[in-house]
Amino acid sequence: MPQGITRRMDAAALQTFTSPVVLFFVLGFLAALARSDLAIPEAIAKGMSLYLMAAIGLKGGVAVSQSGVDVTVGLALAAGIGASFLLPLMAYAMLKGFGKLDQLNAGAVAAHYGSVSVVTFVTAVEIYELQGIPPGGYMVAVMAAMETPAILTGLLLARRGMDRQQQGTSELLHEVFFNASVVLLLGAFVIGMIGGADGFADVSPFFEAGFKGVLCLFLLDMGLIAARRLLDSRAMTWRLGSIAIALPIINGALGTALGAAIGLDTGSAAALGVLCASASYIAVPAAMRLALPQADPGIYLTMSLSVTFPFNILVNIALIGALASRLT
Amino acid sequence: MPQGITRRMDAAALQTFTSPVVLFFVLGFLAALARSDLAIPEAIAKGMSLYLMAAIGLKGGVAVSQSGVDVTVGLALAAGIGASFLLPLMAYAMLKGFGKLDQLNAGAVAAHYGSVSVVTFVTAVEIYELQGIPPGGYMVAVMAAMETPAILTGLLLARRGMDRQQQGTSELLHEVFFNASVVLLLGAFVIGMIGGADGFADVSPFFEAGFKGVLCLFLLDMGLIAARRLLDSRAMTWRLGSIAIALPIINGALGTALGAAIGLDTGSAAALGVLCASASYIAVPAAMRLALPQADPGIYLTMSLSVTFPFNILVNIALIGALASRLT
Amino acid sequence: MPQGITRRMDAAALQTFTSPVVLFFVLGFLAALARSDLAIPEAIAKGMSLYLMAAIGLKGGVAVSQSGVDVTVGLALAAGIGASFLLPLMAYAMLKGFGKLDQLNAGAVAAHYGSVSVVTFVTAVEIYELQGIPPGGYMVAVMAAMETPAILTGLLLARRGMDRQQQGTSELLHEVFFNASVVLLLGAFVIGMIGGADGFADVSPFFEAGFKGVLCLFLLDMGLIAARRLLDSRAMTWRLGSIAIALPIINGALGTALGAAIGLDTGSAAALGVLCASASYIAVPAAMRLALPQADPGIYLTMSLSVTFPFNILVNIALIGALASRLT
Amino acid sequence: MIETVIRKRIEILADKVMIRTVTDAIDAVGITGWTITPVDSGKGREGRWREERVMGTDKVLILTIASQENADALAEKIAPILTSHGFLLTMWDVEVIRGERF
Amino acid sequence: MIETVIRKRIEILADKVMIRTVTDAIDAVGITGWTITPVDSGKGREGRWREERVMGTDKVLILTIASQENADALAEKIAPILTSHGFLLTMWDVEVIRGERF
Amino acid sequence: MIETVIRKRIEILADKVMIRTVTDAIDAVGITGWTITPVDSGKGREGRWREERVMGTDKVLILTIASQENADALAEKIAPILTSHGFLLTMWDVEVIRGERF
Ligand SMILES: Nc1ncnc2c1ncn2[C@@H]1O[C@H](COP(=O)(O)O)[C@@H](O)[C@H]1O
Ligand SMILES: Nc1ncnc2c1ncn2[C@@H]1O[C@H](COP(=O)(O)O)[C@@H](O)[C@H]1O
Ligand SMILES: Nc1ncnc2c1ncn2[C@@H]1O[C@H](COP(=O)(O)O)[C@@H](O)[C@H]1O
Ligand code: NA
Ligand code: NA
Ligand code: NA
Repeated sequence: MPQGITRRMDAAALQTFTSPVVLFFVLGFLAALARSDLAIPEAIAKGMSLYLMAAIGLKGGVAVSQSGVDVTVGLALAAGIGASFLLPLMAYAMLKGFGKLDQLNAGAVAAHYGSVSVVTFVTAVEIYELQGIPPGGYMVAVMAAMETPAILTGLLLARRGMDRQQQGTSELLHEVFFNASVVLLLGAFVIGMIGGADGFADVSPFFEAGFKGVLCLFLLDMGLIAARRLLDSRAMTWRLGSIAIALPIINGALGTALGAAIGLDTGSAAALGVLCASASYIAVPAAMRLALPQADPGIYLTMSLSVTFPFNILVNIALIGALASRLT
Repeated sequence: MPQGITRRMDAAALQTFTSPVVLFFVLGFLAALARSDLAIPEAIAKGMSLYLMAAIGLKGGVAVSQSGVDVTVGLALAAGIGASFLLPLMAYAMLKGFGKLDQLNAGAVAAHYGSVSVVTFVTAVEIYELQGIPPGGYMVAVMAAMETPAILTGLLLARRGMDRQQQGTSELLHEVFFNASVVLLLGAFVIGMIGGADGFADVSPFFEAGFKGVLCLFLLDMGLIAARRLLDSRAMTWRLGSIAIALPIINGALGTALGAAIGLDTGSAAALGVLCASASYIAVPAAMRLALPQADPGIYLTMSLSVTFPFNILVNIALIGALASRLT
Repeated sequence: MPQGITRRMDAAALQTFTSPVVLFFVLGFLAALARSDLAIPEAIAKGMSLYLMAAIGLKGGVAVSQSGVDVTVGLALAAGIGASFLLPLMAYAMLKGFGKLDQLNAGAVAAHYGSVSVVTFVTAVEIYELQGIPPGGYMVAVMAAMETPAILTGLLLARRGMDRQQQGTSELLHEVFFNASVVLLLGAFVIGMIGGADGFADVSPFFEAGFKGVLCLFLLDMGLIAARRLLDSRAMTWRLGSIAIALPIINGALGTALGAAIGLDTGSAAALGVLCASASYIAVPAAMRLALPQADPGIYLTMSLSVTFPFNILVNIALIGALASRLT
Repeated sequence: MIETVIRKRIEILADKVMIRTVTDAIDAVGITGWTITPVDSGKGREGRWREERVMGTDKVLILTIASQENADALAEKIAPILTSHGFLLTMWDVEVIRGERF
Repeated sequence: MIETVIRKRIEILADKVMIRTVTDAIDAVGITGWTITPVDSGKGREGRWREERVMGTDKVLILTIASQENADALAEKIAPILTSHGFLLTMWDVEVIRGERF
Repeated sequence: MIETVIRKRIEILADKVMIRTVTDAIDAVGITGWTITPVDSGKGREGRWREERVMGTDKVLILTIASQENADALAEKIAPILTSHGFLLTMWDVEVIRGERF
């Protein structure tokens, strides 16, 4: 690796570990490992996640209202949707082969890795902005578009060769297209586009100035939850743990390369990489409880939330940023 | 209508529909109609409503501490209290006649229309400030004073000719005078008057800068709740739906005219109109569950929350503003 | 008393009573005495207390990252820890003698008075900053260090001469060292030290600008809770009520004198006084339910929360500030 | 084996604004205590309700353990508002450990 | 003395995303209503869960009062998803005041 | 008709700080699981409490389904802290569908 890149990665890693956002995540993780009773009320955590989604949606919409929509945006959307459909395939192969999961659980886990984690994306945007490589506002729309295709692929994989169960299919499709985060992200995005920078000025003290602080507290909570789930988990094996680290590295690299290939700027290519690398722990688990109730949440939630999520926050976002800088 | 007014109304309507505050309400309404599972935790929604009341109370108190109290304020208070006592009479007649409700339910619904909706008022203030016709700070006190007289009129109407039920009367009177929103609004108002602009400076980043953003999320939630109630409702008829639109138009016009007649400035006259036009969905329903438990919440909550409230936010605030500009 | 001091105390008292923070507390207290149904959802209150602890911890850490750590900081820590260990002894004597409590309850109450109230501290910092005597940032670490030693003293007193109960001891020690507020305060403190002023800049709109407003709403809630507990309480006597006022006066004076003796600046000496004067109503009650379940929460919570806490907020913070000005 | 006593467990679904009325009745007939648990949503003759906490029209479950006599007295006392307010009261026998105080 | 009737009280622990399925079944067999109460955490064959409200994978208790026949009909109807989704259904007899409408 | 088995339903009202102690006891006697539901407020010998969630001194209901033997074992094991901590334990028979695993 050329020296410039190495130095850059060092700086990025340092920045990661002095950022309050990341430090609060570490605090939560350590507090839970020490079995502290620190806990954020669930209503507050839920409220913060809604706030973050509304804010990021608005911000993206305002950005697009200014930059306009061009062919790059269309390409990024297509790339994201395609990745979400296809990434579960490789994940499934690894999970069944090396991971020794049965078809059902392998399909369920694969769906999580094709979909995205909003908070990982938001944290990455913060870090990339600090590093001077802000992703384009339209990446918010790409994120919303990537939430659900993977669910369909995961289900097809899990149910392959089985009698197609009818029960719950219509609820599922509905859940997939009108789930809370898709509606809120896209809704706020459209509001941002309609209102533009002028409309946003009024609400920006709330949605912009407060953003990083809320993200700190939310990541504190996610650290607590991720570590507690790790402690309570019964179903984790070293094989699954390894996959939960290997997949974000591979998917992140593929996503970043894809972004660079279709001509995205550095920040946006990195953001696409992060979206591919991240695993859902909100939209997809809810869908799985509906459609694949026999799959074990102790496997898919622990992998995505307790291993992949921390790995992305602490290590992989910086790696992907460095890779994107190199490729674009 | 002279061209100037028409143009003004167009501009106002446009402003209404590009305001993020209103757009978030529309988003919530549509999401619920699409049966999305988007929901704001009730504790968060309740917290936001307390925040909004504290903030509007403080702001009004600070404004009055600077402008002082004069005869106009006294007139506005008297007008508001009088309207709250009397508006239920006309509503009752319409509800029993055209609406075909029995005495009990007609009285219960009438109480709601004499009282006020804090959020409708707050939204109107935001919109009128954008239009350059800010209502006076004392209108907050008028609002607090208008919350409860209508409850008494409504109960008298509902119980006319019946053996006066004793049970619950003392609880009711207590509920009427010390209900949460009256206490918080007036309490914050007094704190604002004592602290003045200096005392407020310290807390204004929280109560002022965050205000519009919180209002956005709160209206998102009210949109969700209003639409869901409409979907779940069994008791609505086209007659009641029509009344729920006619009453705010008529009461709004009467209130605005009254405001103009007693010499209020444009914004304050419009605000009085909005108060008369709005229907309570917090203080009054709770009082009705206590005092008229046999009345059907499916009627009064659906009318006030799911029909009148959206109508006021989307259409009537703009209409009343235009009327006030004409009359003053 | 020399005239200068008297005038200063008058000014301080006045400032106390026109500060929105204190006025909201009074509003809550009065609303609950009037049996209003005003209530802040518990999740929101809990969320606000976490926010306040994170913010005060961060602020202290940033301050120390700039001022550095010197021998004064070490002395202040030692003084605080020593006071927390020793103050329960005098309290215990008063509670058993004058207060007529049995050994068990006297020990439990004594533990509360040796420990500290975070919100009392935070309110004092706000008031002292207004008065131009800001306490040092390291006092946050002193506060965190003072939370738990008193619990050990209190337990020893309560269980003196009894068969040492084994059950629950390990849970208790764990609770004592990893309880939520210690972890969050110290964790945020360390994050503040690592991030320094630069790292804090990003999150300061949330943690700094919002601070006083959140404190207002939190004190509103504490006023409600304190007064409601007073109304519901059965176990309070005039003797216990007197002790709940005498102890903060005595402990506050001792703490302030100690602070002056070890060379703290005016604000920090006053802050040490406030820490000694304040009584815990979060960490210690939870520990007592674990370790001394037979002790009556109706006694210890009512004394610390409903008498000492309001007395400190309304009167004693100002007294201690005046004393510190005199002694340093 | 631990000895148990048989008591009535009574659960009343009531409007939050009516809590005071119900708990006053419990106190009045001499029952030693009660416990209130939250309710999210429901459906009855008047249709579905949910998210009423925002409006303050939500409900709670009030649970109390009582002797047979006290339970009967409470039922008697509370029957009128059961009907007028549409409350729901169910009760059944339970074993209580160290329950002599109820 | 107040007259009571005997009814079945049925409580179903179910995933929040499945509420609709359960309440539709309740409505379908003709039971007049239901009430939903919140659940914080739990432990079962799949290990401990808590703080799932943040992830949207939390559970609720669905409570309904029904006649013996309706209760049996509901149990019959809901049995398949009980097994596949790991729901928990318990039911017992309770006295209901003015309970003719159930 | 769906076959049901009879099991004990045990509900324990306990301080939140004591959850661990209770659930450890449940695990220790070999019961397969438990479920925790929130509590808002209450009144007992020590007077009324409410809004204790802010202070961290609030209570929860711990609910577990067990066989008669396991229920007895749990009652035995938990009796000492019932008295010292003022917990409330009630239990009764319920029908459980597909409940062989409890
Ligand atoms: N008779 C009762 N019925 C229901 N709950 C009770 C009863 N007595 C006490 N409780 C609950 O148990 C808690 C502790 O009671 P105690 O140990 O009497 O202070 C109270 O705060 C109530 O929540
Ligand atoms: N059969 C039932 N089972 C359980 N809860 C019910 C039942 N019927 C009514 N409820 C509850 O009682 C409330 C009032 O019912 P109603 O008086 O019929 O409107 C409803 O909103 C439900 O929460
Ligand atoms: N014996 C039990 N008693 C009470 N609740 C239980 C019991 N077993 C399981 N549960 C609850 O049912 C959920 C699902 O259980 P399972 O299907 O065994 O994973 C658990 O998470 C608990 O909340
Ligand atoms: Na992904
Ligand atoms: Na009105
Ligand atoms: Na102290």
